Amino acid sequence: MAPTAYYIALSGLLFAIGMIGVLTRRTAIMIFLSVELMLNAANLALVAFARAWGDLTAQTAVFIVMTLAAAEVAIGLAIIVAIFRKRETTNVDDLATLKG
Amino acid sequence: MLTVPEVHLAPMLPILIVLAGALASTVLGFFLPRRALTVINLVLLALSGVSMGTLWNSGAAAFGGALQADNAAVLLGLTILLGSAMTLLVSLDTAFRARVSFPEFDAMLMYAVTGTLLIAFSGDLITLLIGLEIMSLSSYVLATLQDSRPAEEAGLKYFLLGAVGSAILIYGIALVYGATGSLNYVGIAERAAGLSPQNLTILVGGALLLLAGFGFKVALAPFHQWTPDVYSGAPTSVSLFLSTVVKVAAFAGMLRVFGGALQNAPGWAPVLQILIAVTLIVGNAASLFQTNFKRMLAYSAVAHTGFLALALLGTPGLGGAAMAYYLLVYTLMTAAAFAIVAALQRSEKGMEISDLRGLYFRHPGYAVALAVCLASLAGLPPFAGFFGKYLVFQAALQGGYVWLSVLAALASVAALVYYLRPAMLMFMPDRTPAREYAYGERPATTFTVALGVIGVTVLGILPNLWYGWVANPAIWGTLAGR
Amino acid sequence: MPLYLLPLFPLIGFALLILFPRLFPGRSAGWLGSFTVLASFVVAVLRYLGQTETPAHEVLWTWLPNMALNANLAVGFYLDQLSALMALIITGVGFLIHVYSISYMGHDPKFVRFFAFMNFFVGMMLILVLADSYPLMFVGWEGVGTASYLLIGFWFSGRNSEAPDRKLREASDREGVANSNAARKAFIMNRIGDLGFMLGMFLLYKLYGTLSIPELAGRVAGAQVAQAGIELACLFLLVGAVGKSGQLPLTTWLPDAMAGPTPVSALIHAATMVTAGVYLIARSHFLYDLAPNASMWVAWVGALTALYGALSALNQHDIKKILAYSTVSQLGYMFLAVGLHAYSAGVFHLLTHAFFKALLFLSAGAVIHALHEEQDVRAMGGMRKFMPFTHLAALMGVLAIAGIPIWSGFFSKDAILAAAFTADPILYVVGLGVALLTAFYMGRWYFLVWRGEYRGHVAHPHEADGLMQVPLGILAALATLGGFLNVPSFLGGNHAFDTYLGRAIPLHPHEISASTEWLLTVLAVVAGVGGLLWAWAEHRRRRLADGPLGQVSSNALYLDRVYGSLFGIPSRAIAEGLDVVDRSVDGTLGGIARNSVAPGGLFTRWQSGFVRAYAVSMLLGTALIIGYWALKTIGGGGW
Amino acid sequence: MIAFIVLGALALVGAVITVAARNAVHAALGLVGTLLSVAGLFASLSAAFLAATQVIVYAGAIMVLFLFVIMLLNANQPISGRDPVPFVRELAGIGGVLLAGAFAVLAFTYRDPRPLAEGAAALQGGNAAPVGEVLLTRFLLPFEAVSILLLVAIVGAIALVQRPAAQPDGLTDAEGAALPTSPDLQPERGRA
Amino acid sequence: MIHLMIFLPLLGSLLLLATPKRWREEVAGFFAALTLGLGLLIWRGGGAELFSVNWVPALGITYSVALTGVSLALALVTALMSFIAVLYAARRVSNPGTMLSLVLAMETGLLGIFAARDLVLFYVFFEDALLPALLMLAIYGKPNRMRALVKFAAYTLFGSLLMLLSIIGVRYYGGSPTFALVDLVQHPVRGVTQTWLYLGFLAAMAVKLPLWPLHAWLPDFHEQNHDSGVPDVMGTLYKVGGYGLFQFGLPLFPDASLELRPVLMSLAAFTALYAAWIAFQQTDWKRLIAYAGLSHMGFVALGVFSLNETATIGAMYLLAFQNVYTGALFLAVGMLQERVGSVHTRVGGVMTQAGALGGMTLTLWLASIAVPGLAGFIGEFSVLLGAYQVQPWLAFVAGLSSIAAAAYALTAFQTTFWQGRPLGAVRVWDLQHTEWLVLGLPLAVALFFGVYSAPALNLIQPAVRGVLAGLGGS
Repeated sequence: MAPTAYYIALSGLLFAIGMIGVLTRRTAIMIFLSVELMLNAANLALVAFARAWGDLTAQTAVFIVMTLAAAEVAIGLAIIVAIFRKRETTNVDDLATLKG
Repeated sequence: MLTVPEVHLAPMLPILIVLAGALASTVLGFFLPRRALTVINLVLLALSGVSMGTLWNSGAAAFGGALQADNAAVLLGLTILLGSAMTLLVSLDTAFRARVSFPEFDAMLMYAVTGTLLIAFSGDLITLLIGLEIMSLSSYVLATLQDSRPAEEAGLKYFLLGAVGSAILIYGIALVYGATGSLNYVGIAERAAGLSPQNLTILVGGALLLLAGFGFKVALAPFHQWTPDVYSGAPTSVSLFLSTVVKVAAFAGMLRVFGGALQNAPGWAPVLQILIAVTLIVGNAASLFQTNFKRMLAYSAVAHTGFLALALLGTPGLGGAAMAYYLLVYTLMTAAAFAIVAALQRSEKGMEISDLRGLYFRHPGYAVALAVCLASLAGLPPFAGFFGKYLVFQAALQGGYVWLSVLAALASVAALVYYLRPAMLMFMPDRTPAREYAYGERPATTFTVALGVIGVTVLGILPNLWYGWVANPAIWGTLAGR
Repeated sequence: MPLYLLPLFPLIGFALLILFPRLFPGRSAGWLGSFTVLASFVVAVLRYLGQTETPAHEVLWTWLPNMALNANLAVGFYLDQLSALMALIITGVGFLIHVYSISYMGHDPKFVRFFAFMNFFVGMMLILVLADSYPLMFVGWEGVGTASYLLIGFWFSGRNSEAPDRKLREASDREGVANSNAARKAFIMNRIGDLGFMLGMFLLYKLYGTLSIPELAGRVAGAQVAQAGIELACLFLLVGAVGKSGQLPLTTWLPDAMAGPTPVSALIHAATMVTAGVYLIARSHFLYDLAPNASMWVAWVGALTALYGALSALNQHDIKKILAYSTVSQLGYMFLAVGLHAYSAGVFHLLTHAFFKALLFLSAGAVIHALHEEQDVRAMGGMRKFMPFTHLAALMGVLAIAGIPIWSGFFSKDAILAAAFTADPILYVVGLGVALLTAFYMGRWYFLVWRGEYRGHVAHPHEADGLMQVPLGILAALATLGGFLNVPSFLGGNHAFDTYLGRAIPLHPHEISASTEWLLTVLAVVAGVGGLLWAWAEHRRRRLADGPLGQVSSNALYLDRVYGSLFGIPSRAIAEGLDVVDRSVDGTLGGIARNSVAPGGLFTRWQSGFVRAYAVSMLLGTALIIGYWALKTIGGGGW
Repeated sequence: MIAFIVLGALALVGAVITVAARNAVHAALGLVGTLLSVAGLFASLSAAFLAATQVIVYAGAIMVLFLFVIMLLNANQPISGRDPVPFVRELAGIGGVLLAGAFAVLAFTYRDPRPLAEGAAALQGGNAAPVGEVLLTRFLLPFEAVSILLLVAIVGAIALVQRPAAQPDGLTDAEGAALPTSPDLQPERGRA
Repeated sequence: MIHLMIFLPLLGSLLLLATPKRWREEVAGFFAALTLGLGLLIWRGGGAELFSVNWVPALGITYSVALTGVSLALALVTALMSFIAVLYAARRVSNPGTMLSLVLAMETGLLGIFAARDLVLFYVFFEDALLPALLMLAIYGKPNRMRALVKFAAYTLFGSLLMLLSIIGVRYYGGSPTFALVDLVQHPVRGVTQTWLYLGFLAAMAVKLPLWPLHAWLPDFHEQNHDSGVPDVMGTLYKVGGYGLFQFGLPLFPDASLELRPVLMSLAAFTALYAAWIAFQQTDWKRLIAYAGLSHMGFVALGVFSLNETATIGAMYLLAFQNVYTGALFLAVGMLQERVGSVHTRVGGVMTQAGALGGMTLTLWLASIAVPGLAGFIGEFSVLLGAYQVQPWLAFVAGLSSIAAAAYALTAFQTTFWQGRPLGAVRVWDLQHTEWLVLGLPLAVALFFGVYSAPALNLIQPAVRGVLAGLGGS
């Protein structure tokens, strides 16, 4: 089997990519997708560690994190939709009136 | 065979009561007017407070330590309840003007409170995480609830950045787990002691990620940038809630994690001190140049985050006590200030600082109250803000962070300047017509303001009333639980 | 009779007059003022008569911390022959001048205030001379300074500032500005001297640990202190004396001080206050005896000032200015004397000078009065016809100051010249030359005012009234006969004055053969007579109006302008500069107050409103934190 | 090992597509790819139950929801025009590299606390039964609490999308006329 | 009794808000007079000994107060001047309720400062006095007061926060159980730490002295304050830096104060000269008096820093009584402004019509430029004499300012009160009613203590001896 370190490195890579996505994508949905990517990286790390410790709690934790993600998606998409209804845009750069 | 752990009702009673309030608002919202629900919720908050009081010194725990109702939890929980109650009171008067006077508002608020209590009572990282998420999600909704462009923009910003923040937090949890193989504070604290250097590296990495994640929740620079926008975009009563309750809860979580679980883990303190320094500079310097009072308060909230976080650098005994004292005082004065803004603002954008000119001659009561709050925020005796500052300085000094304390001192000079300008403007007579909402003074708000002002003054003259409770170092020695 | 009564009476008078001016209608204020001074005079006389060998020392109450030997310095009065003499002069001459003023100031709207100030002055002057410690003497010192300030500026808004007529009003305003400036100048220049006085006290305290004069006198003998210290202390005291007595280089205020009413000039700026410097040095004789160099400085300052005063007096046209410069010059004589440790001679000249200079000023005042405030000698002349009595008195004064035998000036000046001769021929020559010049300019003054034909504008100048004549008469008598108090031995006298004063101040009798004495005397007389003759000759040739040295003399050797450009202008410039600096020192704070400084703009630009920008800082922050940690791990650095 | 390499590569490719694809739908599909391969990795980490959940909940439910919203808001066209945030790509690149590098460093300092074989064995393949047992014993509280979270999600989503009407608070001015809401709030739109 | 004296004014100011308009003057005057009376009683009783109770036990903060020696003298002066300020405010300010209550509130803060024998308590009162001062400036100030406000507050807080740090440090590094002075002295901090802590403490005191270069708030504060000059009186009383240094600085940081003596003394001497010289350029009476006061404070600092007994006594004496005549001068300027409608120093000829006003102002001025026979002289002379024993040259530099003082004082006086009144200028009426008292009382005090200093010396001298003995200083 592959050592844990590999998995962690992989997850770290995924996390970094997700971050790049957050920064470079310009529509709310895409940014949100990238966040999902980061969450998955976290999950992957957790599961890998779970194996390393031979401990099921981490896997359970992952299960819960997935639920969190789902809930977040629900709220997030709701917000996005609500905004879209009023402005017909998902470009986050259009929402920059609050500043300074 | 499956053995369900012991489930004591007592430790979770406070949370359950609040939850009941949330559910009630959700369900009864179809039958009862919103104001009735608010009253019910206020009562429930009070009840929850009482039940919390019964937990004092009981050291009760449930779910195998996943939920611990130790004194720390009680003290922080009471602070949270106070802030929530003040929010509800203010919302009684201002929710309609802000167009958020419907049951869902209360429901979301109560859910958020549930989450915050969960954080304060949490015994392991997962509970903490869930608490944080409940709190955050409901806060996203609260910030967006108002049907206005600023609110929506605020909500979206809050949500996107918040999601990223939680992702970082979760990754941190993963690393910490990887290093210690445990998710509850006690286990982490125990294993953090004897670790091979490699996994210590991972542990510190996780700790730093947790720091970043929490840094977002409490608005430490450079994770603070959502704060001004969200506070100024959201309805003022919501800003009140976010700047008091949510921040208190986030700090409660930080106290649990860094004061408890990771207390003797190395590495995070030096980073935290850098973050604090940046926060102090950014927060104070930026608020010097605000022209909108509401937004200035938002920035000052950032600045205060810096002061509060100073307490984390002290020894848990002193630091925890300082933090607990400061949090209560901070809640009182910030809530009162926001309450006055909410009451007197013409538009949801809050009032410009220049609008405050001559307020003393139109609304003497509120003007004096606001002046007191600002003086307390600036840390002038005899108001409690002074002792808050004093305590965190003391904690930081005894932690050996002299340069940071000096920086904090200088920063609060700048703070004085920007608090002083509005405070003094209120007392300068002017000829121009009033630019604030004429019918703002109403019983509930007045009560809230009075509560804040009296509290700040009394705690300033007799700090022991509160500090006597929180001073005992034993409370903060066992943040991780036994 | 306790000593404190001496200053107390005039001060009571001052208090009454200044607090309840309305209680004293008409001339009653003048009488009250004169009476209080008379009362002090009586006390002084009684104390003088009851005087014993041992000086009287009466301590009142504790005053300054730690300034006596291991104790707090007390307020106390000290009466020895010197102070007794001074007290007599002050109260006696003072009383005469008070009486004179009743008539002279009779028509002034601020009659009451005038006498209040005069009383205040007398009181302060008495404190000065009776003080048992330098700080207390300093009280009187600055007190008389203040009094002189108030009295020089007595007409601070001009003499008819309420006049409805614009012309008069403007003239009066100009006069007011001039008077005020003169007063201020006097005070400030005195302050310069006072600083020296204070430093002297500080140093004395450092050396001997006390400022009480008797204690000092007691310790000076025994204490072992560096010679330089004593010399320096004496020089500091000299600075003080110079300031008060209008000696070089602080002399320019004294001529300006003539802006005050004439009795003031007579009392303060001729007879008493300006001699305080001489008194100070005589009082500190026990120090100067130990400080030869400092004493030499004193002598030279005196000699040069005498010369300076005489030269400046040559071509003045203000009847009082001439007398003022002559005062400067005569004070120089006194300094010369005390500088040569001939204290008795100096004090004796002080005495005679008090008589004849007061006399001259008062008679000048009478003339001014008669000519309705006309002060230019070119617009006078032939006054002899209009006011014979005053003329006679004035003549006595002129003869006295010119040093004509049997008149008082002759004896006192002679003693000084003798002392100078023994000490240093150059000083003697200077002194002799000054004597000549003195005789000349006084002669000029006399001929221009009293002889020749009348050039005035007033139709019929009237003779002074009785109230003014009585003091004139008494003073004339004193100026004439005062000299016989101290007839030198070679003239068959017994140095009565010297022996009296000798009880307080040890004498340094100079050994000169009687023949030399005679020679010196003759020379002095020749100088005096020669000067007068020279003036008379000029008078015959009608060329007296503008005396020798022309502008140089009438501008007092341009000393004022030099000071102005040397100190006045620069200090103003510096003040201006400092002010500018001080206002701009806190520009940044002001900027913050006005909410407009750069750094804040930085943060607001960072807060650009784009959520992704916020994400950038968040995630970069995270990356940096973790990166820092990773690097530290690679570096294997500890945590 | 092979499994790891293959799946890891796939995951990375998917991730890159997610981040880089101009068309939103492609990006979403790329994410699906990543999620699936992560599920595979779960399996290879002896977390069978999680793998299944990953496929069903994530790749299934959540991504469908995403796609649905993308279509609804037809947000699939990429946004053109210059980026208002300066240097964002460069900064993102630097930050990403830094982050990835740092994580790699941290990862390779990790030493397994116990032999992997043991650990894997102790997991009992991570089947539903053991996981469920943990969930109902040691994670009882989180398990319950998550339900609150979901409730919040539901109520919040509804409240956001269907903004209810504001209820007057009976505040009146001097004349007793009801006071309006803040002027800068635009009047409520008729709801769908 | 002492507690009553401290908090009576505060009580009064709170009561004042409740009393009907027409009674406010009387009530305020009553409370101010009562406080003064209490002070005199305490004086007659030989001062109030140390009284100490725990305030915040958990933090070792105590409520320790005492009114003896120097602090009693200063407290008495404070009470007196507050009373006079109340008198004048009641007469001059229309509807003075707010100002009166602020004055009283500030009086409590000031009395507390002088009475406090616990560092934190001292700090608390120190800041409490700030608020009323700010409010007075804000409510009654001149158009561009905001700048003055910000400067005033910022300078003050800059100092006091550093002081707060060193307060904490003093207890922490010294390991004293409480912040009470007695305990702190028992547990001294040594070495370089002490120096650093002293610098922190000094920051606050230097601002409040004020000492160059931390003085910039002073002129603006006075210039922008209300014309009546009542707030200026309180502001003058608020210059407590010298007292703080004496009461707390010297006992707590003996080595440091000995070590820094030359530097600090030169700063002080420079301040004295610098201020006097600038004052010469001022054409605004309030700025002028402000700089004059600054110059006096230079003398005070010189005395305290010199650690010489005579000089320290003089410094305290000067500190106490400059409040009297400087404050009275501000009020005199207020009267001048009321009459000619300006505080410019080129009005001219006022004394031709208002003799008493001019005379009193002149006498106060003379007191302020230390003409002997008035209270100013004793202090200044002792300071200079003492300082000369330590640093002759610095004493000389400071002494130079006495010349400059004569220059600025007499110039301003002359161009305002002397010389001709401009044709057609408003007619100036002379002192009336309470104004006589308002100027006369301080004048009498200044005169009395200039001639007969024993009562004050008996308070000050033993206290100074005690402190310096503990210091073992020269």
